[in-house]
Amino acid sequence: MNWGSMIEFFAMGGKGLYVWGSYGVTFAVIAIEIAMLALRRRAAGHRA
Amino acid sequence: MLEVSNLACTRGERTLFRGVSFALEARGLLHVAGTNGSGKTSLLRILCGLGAADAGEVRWRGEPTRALREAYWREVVYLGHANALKDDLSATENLRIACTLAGRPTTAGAVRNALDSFGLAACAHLPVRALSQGQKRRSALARLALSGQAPMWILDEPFSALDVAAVSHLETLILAHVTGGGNVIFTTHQTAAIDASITQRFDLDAVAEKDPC
Amino acid sequence: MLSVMRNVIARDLTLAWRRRADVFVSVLFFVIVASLFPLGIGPEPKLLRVIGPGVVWVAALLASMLALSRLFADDYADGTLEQMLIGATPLSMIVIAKVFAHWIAANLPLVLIAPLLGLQFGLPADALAVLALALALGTPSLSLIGAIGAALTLGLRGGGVLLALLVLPLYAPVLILGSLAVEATATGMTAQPYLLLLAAMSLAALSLAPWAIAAALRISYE
Amino acid sequence: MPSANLQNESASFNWFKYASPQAFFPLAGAIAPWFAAFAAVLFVVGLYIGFFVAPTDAQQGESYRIIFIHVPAAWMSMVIYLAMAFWAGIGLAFNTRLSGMMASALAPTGAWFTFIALWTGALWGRPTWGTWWVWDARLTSELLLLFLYFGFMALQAAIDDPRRADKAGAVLALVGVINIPIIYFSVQWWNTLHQGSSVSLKSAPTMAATMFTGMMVMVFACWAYAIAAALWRVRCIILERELRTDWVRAYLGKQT
Repeated sequence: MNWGSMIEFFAMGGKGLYVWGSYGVTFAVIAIEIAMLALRRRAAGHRA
Repeated sequence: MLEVSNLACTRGERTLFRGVSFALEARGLLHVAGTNGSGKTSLLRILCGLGAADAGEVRWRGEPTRALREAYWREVVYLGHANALKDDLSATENLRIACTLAGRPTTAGAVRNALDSFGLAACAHLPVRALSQGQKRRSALARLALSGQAPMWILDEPFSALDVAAVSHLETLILAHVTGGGNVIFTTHQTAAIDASITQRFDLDAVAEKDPC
Repeated sequence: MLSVMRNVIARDLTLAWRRRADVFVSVLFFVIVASLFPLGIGPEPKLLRVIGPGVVWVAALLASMLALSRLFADDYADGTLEQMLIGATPLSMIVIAKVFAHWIAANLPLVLIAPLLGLQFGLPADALAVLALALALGTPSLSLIGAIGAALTLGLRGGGVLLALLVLPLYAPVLILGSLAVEATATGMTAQPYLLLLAAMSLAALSLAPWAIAAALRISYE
Repeated sequence: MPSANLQNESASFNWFKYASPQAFFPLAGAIAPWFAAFAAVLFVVGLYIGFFVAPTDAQQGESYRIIFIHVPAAWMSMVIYLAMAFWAGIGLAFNTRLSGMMASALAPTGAWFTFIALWTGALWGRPTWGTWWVWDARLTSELLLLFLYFGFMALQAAIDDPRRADKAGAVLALVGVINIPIIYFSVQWWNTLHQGSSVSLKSAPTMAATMFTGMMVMVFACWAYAIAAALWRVRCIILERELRTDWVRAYLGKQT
């Protein structure tokens, strides 16, 4: 296990901003894409 | 010569027509009738290979036109609503280029006679943009006078915007072409344009089921 | 077949000649865009010499793209393009003739003017010669690839900007190689490999693009 | 209009039945959730390996861990464009509507992955080279790939008739796929000739075994996710385009 504690884990060796910036945006993108898919699916349903 | 089997065409959401079938033998003269929006223009464009049908097939001398391509197009003259004339070129230049493109290069004399026959002798060398709508239509139709060898003529509302003299001249041209062994498919809204006795009539509204527009 | 192509080329060139103003407009656009950069970057000669090749190439690229939207649009509007689609000659041959005529009317003037612009950026004489040569070798593939975009966006609203979005990423290789050729000459190295590559790309485009352009035109008409 | 002429009567499974949107719709609905679940599991496993098993990198310290999302995203952006061009080519050749829909369904997911690759590439460059944007050969070609995706989507959006949009997009995708290697190599020359290869985003120097497995798990996670997203989107496209058909009305009638 690389990290002693949670704080150390989030600090990420001083580079937390970049690592969590990358992963945060990645999961935001995935969430946005799934949300857009759901919206589009409902819109297609209503237009019948 | 031309067989059409259960042609279907949809534009966007709407089915224009379905199950359109007919055949046209040599010396065939076919008047495609139908109200506005019944798909006359789309049908003609599919017949000449410009548009694509959703179903069905068009065969020329037994071969599907989709496979024949240039061999079929060399034998077809299509005139749509657009006059296919360049405004910056004169009627003479336009006609000469149109014939070369169609694979039937002509001489200057033949071009002059064709334009004369449509009463365009005076303005043959003016740029087309200087001509009136009727004159433009006539210079577009002038290519028919030079398309004797092309067996199949497909004309979309050829009589529109024409004066009486031009209508009768066009009628004689069409009849001469048909008696000479060619075929003509045309649409028109003028009833008295061509005497109905020798014309096959195909009414798009009656035959094909379609979605209400 | 060749006579038809000759006729189409003659037709398009007479049309371009009768509308000479359009040719001057795209050349003026080329000159103005290239002249704006020093205003933005400053007159310092050493710096201008470094950015010169790139600036002239980007300006030439934009000017040639400006003229593209008219390649098929006029013929589409007045119905002559329709007749070409059902002509006796294969469409890809007619397309080659049209793009060649377009290249002469729109891109050749740029190739001739470019050395003058190069002077503005203080490029040495041999670099100017290579600039014109690189443009002459590179612009055919610009016209051919651009013609694919023009055919795809035929009759669409917002065609000009959409055409730029489709075509500019595909122009990147020509831009890179063209600027490298001029920069190599300006810094005393040989530009031969880049010129050969530009010529190769134009030949590849000449052999592949006409099919795609013809297909795109037919799609636009279906 | 399924290409029924290839239908064989034998009991063997007939793939062409699924060429029609109506038959493919329920199939996509059935397998998409499995791929989504599979992706979720793989993401968790991949991240666990990436953060808790893979050791700290000697030179770059912890910032190298961005590689576990950057490289898979970059690969996916390329693979999805190739898949898009593949379906586009099939759609053009066989005139099957479903292939065109599949290409349109893949484009947004591909564009998102390209964006992620660029974003994570920039965030990785910052601690390593001190600049947000590194004109590295791979990142620059990713940027051009993003423009190709936008061009494809913009062209399809500008055309109303779905059939023309599919075919026009197909031609653009095929022209794009031919140009991608050309773009990549010319950018490579451009990068090495202008600055020499000093500033380039080398992947982590010596890939320890666990680093590699972590990355590969993430690659498969991205694959599964992309397939699930594309299948969901293709279902939406099928509903939008087949709105007039009675099977869609029946399906939606039952739904709402």
